[in-house]
Amino acid sequence: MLINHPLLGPRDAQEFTYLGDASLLNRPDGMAGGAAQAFHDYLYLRDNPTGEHRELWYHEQGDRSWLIVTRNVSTHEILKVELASDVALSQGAKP
Amino acid sequence: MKYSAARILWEGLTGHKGWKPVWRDPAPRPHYDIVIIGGGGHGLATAHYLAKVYGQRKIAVLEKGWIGGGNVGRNTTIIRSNYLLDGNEPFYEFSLKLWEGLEQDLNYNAMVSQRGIMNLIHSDAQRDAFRRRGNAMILNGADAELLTTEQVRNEAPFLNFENARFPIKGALMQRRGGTVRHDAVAWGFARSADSHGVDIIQNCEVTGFKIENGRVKGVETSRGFIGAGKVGVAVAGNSSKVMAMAGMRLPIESHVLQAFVSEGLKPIIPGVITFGAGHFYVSQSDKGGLVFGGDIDGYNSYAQRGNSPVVEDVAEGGMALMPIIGRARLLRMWGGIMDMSMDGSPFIDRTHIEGLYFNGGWSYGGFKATPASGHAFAHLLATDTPHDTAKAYRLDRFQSGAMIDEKGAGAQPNLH
Amino acid sequence: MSEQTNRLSGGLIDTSKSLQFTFDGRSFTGAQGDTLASALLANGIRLMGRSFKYHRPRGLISAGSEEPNALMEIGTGAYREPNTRATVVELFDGLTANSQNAWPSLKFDALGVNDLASNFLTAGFYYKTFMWPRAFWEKLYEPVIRRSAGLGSLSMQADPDSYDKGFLHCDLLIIGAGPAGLMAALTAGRAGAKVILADEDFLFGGRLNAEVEELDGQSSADWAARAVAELRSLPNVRLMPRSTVYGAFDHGIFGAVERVTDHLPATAKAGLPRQTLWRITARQSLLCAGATERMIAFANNDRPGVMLAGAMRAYANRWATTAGKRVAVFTNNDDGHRTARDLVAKGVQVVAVIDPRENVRAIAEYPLFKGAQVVGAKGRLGLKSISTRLSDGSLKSFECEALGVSGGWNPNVSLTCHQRGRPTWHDDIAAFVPGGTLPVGMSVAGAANGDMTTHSALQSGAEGAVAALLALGISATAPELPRADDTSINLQPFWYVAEGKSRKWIDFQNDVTVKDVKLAHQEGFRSVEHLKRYTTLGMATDQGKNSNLGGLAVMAEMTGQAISQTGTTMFRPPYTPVAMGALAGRSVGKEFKPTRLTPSHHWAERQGAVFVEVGQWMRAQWFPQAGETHWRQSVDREVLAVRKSVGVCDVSTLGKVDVQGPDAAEFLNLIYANGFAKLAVGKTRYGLMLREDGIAMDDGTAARLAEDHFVVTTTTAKAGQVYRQMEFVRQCLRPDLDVQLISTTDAWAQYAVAGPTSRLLLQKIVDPEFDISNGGFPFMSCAEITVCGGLRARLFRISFSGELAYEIAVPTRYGEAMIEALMAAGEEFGAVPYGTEALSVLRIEKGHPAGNELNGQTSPAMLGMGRMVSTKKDSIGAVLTRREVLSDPDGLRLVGFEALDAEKPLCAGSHLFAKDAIETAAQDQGWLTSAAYSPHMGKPIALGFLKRGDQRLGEVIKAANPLEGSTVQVRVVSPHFVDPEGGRLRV
Amino acid sequence: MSEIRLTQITAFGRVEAQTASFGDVTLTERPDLAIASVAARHGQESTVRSTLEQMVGGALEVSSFREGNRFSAFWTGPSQWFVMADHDDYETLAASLKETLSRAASITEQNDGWVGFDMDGTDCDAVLERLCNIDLSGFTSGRAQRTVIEHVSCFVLCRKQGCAYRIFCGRSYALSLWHALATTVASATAVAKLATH
Repeated sequence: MLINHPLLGPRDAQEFTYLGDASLLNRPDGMAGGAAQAFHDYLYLRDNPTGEHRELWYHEQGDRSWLIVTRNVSTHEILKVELASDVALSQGAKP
Repeated sequence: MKYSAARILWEGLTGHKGWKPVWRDPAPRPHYDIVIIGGGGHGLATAHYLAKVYGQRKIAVLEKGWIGGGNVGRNTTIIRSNYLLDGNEPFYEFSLKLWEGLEQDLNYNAMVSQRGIMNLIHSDAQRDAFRRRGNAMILNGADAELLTTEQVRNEAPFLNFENARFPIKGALMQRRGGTVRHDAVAWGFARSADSHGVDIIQNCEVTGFKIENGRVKGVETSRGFIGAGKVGVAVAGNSSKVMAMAGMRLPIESHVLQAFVSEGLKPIIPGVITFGAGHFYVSQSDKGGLVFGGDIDGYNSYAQRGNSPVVEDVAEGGMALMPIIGRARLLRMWGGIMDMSMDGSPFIDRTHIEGLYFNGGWSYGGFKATPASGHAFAHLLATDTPHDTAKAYRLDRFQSGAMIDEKGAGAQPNLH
Repeated sequence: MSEQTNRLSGGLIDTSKSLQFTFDGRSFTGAQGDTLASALLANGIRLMGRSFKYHRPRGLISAGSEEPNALMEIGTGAYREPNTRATVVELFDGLTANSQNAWPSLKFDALGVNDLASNFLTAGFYYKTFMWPRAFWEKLYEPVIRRSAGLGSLSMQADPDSYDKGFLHCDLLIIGAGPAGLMAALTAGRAGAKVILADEDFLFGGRLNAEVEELDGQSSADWAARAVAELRSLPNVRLMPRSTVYGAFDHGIFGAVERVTDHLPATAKAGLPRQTLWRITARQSLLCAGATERMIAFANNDRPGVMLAGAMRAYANRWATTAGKRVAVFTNNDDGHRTARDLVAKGVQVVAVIDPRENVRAIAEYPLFKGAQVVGAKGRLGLKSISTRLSDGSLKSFECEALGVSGGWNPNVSLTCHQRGRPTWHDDIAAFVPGGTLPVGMSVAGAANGDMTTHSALQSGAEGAVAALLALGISATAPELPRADDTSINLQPFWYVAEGKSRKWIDFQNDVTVKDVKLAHQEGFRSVEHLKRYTTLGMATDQGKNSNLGGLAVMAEMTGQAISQTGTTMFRPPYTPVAMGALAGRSVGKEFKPTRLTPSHHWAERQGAVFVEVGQWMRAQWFPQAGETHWRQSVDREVLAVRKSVGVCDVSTLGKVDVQGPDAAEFLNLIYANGFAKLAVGKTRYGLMLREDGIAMDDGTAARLAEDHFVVTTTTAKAGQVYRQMEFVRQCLRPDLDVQLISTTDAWAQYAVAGPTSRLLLQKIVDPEFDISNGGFPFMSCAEITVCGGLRARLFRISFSGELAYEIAVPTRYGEAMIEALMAAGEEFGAVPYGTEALSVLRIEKGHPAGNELNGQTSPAMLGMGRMVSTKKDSIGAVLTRREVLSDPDGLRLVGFEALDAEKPLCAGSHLFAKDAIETAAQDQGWLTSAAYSPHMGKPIALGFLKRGDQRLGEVIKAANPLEGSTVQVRVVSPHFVDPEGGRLRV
Repeated sequence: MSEIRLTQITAFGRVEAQTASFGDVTLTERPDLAIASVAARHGQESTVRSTLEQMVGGALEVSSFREGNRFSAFWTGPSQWFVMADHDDYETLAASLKETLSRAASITEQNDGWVGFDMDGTDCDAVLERLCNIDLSGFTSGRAQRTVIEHVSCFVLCRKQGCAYRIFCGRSYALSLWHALATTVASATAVAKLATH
């Protein structure tokens, strides 16, 4: 596969390490009430869709960026690639 | 019809006119006591045991394509019970025992071949870990031996003992491990289930559940509604998709695992050899093809194909371990979809919907589990209680922290 | 030496260059440009192999890589290559070929008896028998089956050749250099695009080299040669002959294998790789892979000498050879007639052209039998005659040595299927053409796309290239096409001859017949996949290229459906089989994975150290001294030296991460379970890192060198994983934190200096202006200092052994000098270097967890560190580690164990049981994780996890190791065997 | 500064640089480089970049590599660069960068974290295409790319397209990478020779 890195252009997927669903960005607050259930759902449950999937890839053999790749997991077609830090910031990571 | 050498002789002399279809091709009935979704190894095995062991009648197996077309038809055919953890080892040992009597049970030769499985050891820490595992196997009634380097050399003199990046320091051997002709498992279970009255309905895709007041009433299919007292789901590779129709999210990601076979070669490999340090395992089929594989590709996928880096990675492992295969050629590569669970271990459990039962998350260990999975799932469906060997395979185990994580990789499916 | 009795005139071979070769020990000659197959034919050899199941005698049927029969072992000794298609082996001087899968000889093969029992060995017979008695499968049936399994045999020696691997990028990858491919390459090349043109053949041109045709008045082969010459002159075009594009992967990535030196005699190969595996990233691709001719099944159509008509023509035109002096042709289309025409022109006697069609004319001087069918063939080891049912119903026999058969042509759609393509049926040519969704950026031209004439191939090649470049924004114009043949072959589908009782072969290598397909249908194996799996149709080394459609046609007839309704023929990679050596490339032997060397590696080598690999690093395991005959002696000595005086160990392999920035402390507070926000500058703290699931991931230290600067250390094995997690937290969870990370693992040589005299030793090394006294530099201090006269260094007062100890780090280039300096300074104290084994004993004695305890399955509570997990802050893993099973107060606990009998070693991996319990899984209470002989305690000790272990100190239990037949009694003790109060490391 | 009494050695345990030549291609170890990493702190990206650009006399955008008179630098990741100087600056490069950039950046000494190899010769591309997955046609002079070579993480810098490159790997990998480079150079140059015959 080729991942079109937002800064570097197309790079072979072999340079990347895969983590999983991009919902891992949405880490619950560990100090809030109901954290136990929230963390269970956050860490263990997955939509695991057959179509478009937003997922985390780490450019380990490259610029060390974490990316969010939107990919159709049935066709492997990649629809969008973003820097995870941009997405996290725009989602309003903790102040 | 009973299969035997005499029967073959008779048919050979009479023009093979007497052979009948191995299973019928019935139209779906409006209602069954138990509907199994998924005509793969596990679904067919479940039907067989439901009918033969648990005396259930009015059973249907619904298959969206052709039976045995999923992972039972696209794996590397290995059977073994060399597991470490309490939650797994009794179950896989139960499975291995069922394999050992399977052909007589089914009257079908699936070529269960116990030529042994050898997990190579390359470091002291690995030996410690394998010693713990081997002891766990023995304590659970399985067989295990710790081999020295010299004993490994006797078993497989062609391995790279001289110029290896990871020198071979021994092996954990399970002599009862081996291989099975994978397609025949599906056909054998199908034939037996069919002969016990199970309707095997191919080209019948489930498109929805009918759930009323928290209880499942049947399934919508491409061939119309089929009512059911109980519904068991055994759809490896499609678990999340099917269970989503019942409104459930699962602790599962689907990944592609590639497997490979070489051109036919005169037999060289006695049993199964696994090279954990190099992500490579290999056996040789009765036709002479080296059957081998390695790690999953590592990304979510529902496409039954993988990519080149893993192919090369596996070949590197193969060449590192057995430099004699440099001039053997890879004939075919294919991919299967693994429902990788969050701890690498499966689920056989009821769901919060009454009458709906789930069997899945087999990760890459589903083939060897086929008979026990069918038996345990049949037990659960018939009695509403978990089978003794499958008690740990609960869907809620991550709530309590009772993970069954053989590799210690954590909640990241692609690492299991 | 035999004469080349079947050599014709002409061809694209150079008969002036005579090449010698042997086949089954007999010597022959061939010409430059021959394949092994063409040379064997020229020498009158038709019997070239045996089939898999029945060991039927077989000759070649094709002139290409799809050959199912003429598989041979090429080369001798370690160079022997089994299953090699003689049809693609380029002849070279000194080539050695041997037949395979035949014993004692190709002509008299003992296992040919299988053929006599064939009536009982039908498809799938083995599923129905061999079940009784149960134990006989492994003992009797299977060994017999396996004895006859396989085709060729491996040499059983390590492959002596080297293989390369590489990566190419292009605008347009053109796969196949026949008329379509050449025309496409000319079009794209002239437009300036970056083009790769790859073909499996050593000679570009494809069928243009096999036909007697004219393009713009030149012979087709000449036209091809000129096109190649032009392409060679274009710097933007890369020509890759002998290169098979074997797989189409995601996003325009292709695998290709180039046979660099397989065609060279041994003497010319020195220093060269045998093959190169290329990963080609192509923005667009054009598949011009041509078509494969198909057989018509009839009784005994597998006799050596029966071959595809197009192959027969190729042998005559390109290689100037024929399989026999008298030949016949059996064809359902006009193309077969070209074979007859060309062979007549070459002076070969064409005894008959048998054509089931009625409306057909001869195109040269040969006897034509319309409305006729071949119903039988005689000649077990080589065709002698065929019998033919003529249109008037009479039976006529023709004596001939070869029969060319044409059932039509199948487009080579293989690569279009490697992803989501599903070929679709095309009635005009009665074949499948590419369909469904092709690989990204791929289009298809020429015969591969069903454009079966030379003209249409040229045209679609040019147009395909223009379209592909247009998609890239490169404008190109199609050149004027050369005038070429454009006549249809008027195919009338005809799959098998119904008449005749003998078997009619569909899959030659796997011995699948028309009858087997019918049996599969009878038994309900009707889907394409069931048919394939039950009969093994299409599972031979040609992967069904020659057989799939024939089998499908029979099944379609049985089910009464059209072929298009019955299914389609699918292909998976590779297009043709690829050598494992090529796929592995250079990563073999010791180079399988990279090796990392420590800063003191060369020095340790000189000390005679024994090395062990730890996470790619080669670390000194122990340093044997003269007189030590057992490793335990060395290790015990090293351990005692540390406990009594001082030892030095290279710990550079620990991961080191530089964490800087104003929010560095807050960042560490999140990634460590214990608190770091308040760590003072100049101090170091032990830190426990969890995974988010609450399981211990790694432990190490973090030293605060400045308000905004920490140095984090990780274990050797987990350095990569920890760094990845830290970047995940930094970029994905807390991008708002101003913190910067970089690994410095390799930048510093770091040595543990441990033992009661370690300070005295270091005071000789550290520059005098730095106070490292206990008061000036207490336990857990850290500082940037200078040593040995101004060399920048870092000093940490931390201890893994439980003794007074330091770790000192200097720039790596000084690492070797540093350890020499340390050893020299330590001489007066009896300092020793110690390796990982002593390191391990020391840490077990001190009760520090390491890899065996931090195995990814253990929680802080199990490790006895439950209280380290701060409840006052949020940190990775803090919430989920509180789950009941992970925090169960009656769960497993890390404790120490000492052997009751000092003579009996403890084994890590033993399971723990109450003293009198029976050893079964139900009674299992834990296991030993790490075990060692403790020279300090004078007995074997161990660490391990035991149920309620922390509440059972003093209890005697047993450690069972049934795997090796030993059970020993142990006493449960604190894991801190040495100095549990920690006084020693604070002095 | 007082005299350091210790001897420095290369990643190969030698005093002099490792070199090798095959056909037209020469490999040379470069132990004579001082290296430091620079990572801009929040909001300081443009300040840091322009400072570094002045030092090397050229733009340092994504994937750039610039060689100035005294300093050279290349982009390693978002808001991160490696700065190189002569070996004479070995002891002081990180410190002087800290002084120049003050709190705008996090500076880390990397002198010995990495080992560089220069590859020169007209067949360089034939070697490089066998080593790493970089599209060489777009890899022009002044480009830098981190990638993997035979399982080893590397920076590849283009000094002059087609004929002069520099490859960095972690110092502990030096021997393995050298083996990969040397065998590939030998093999690629031999193949190139075969093609011309």
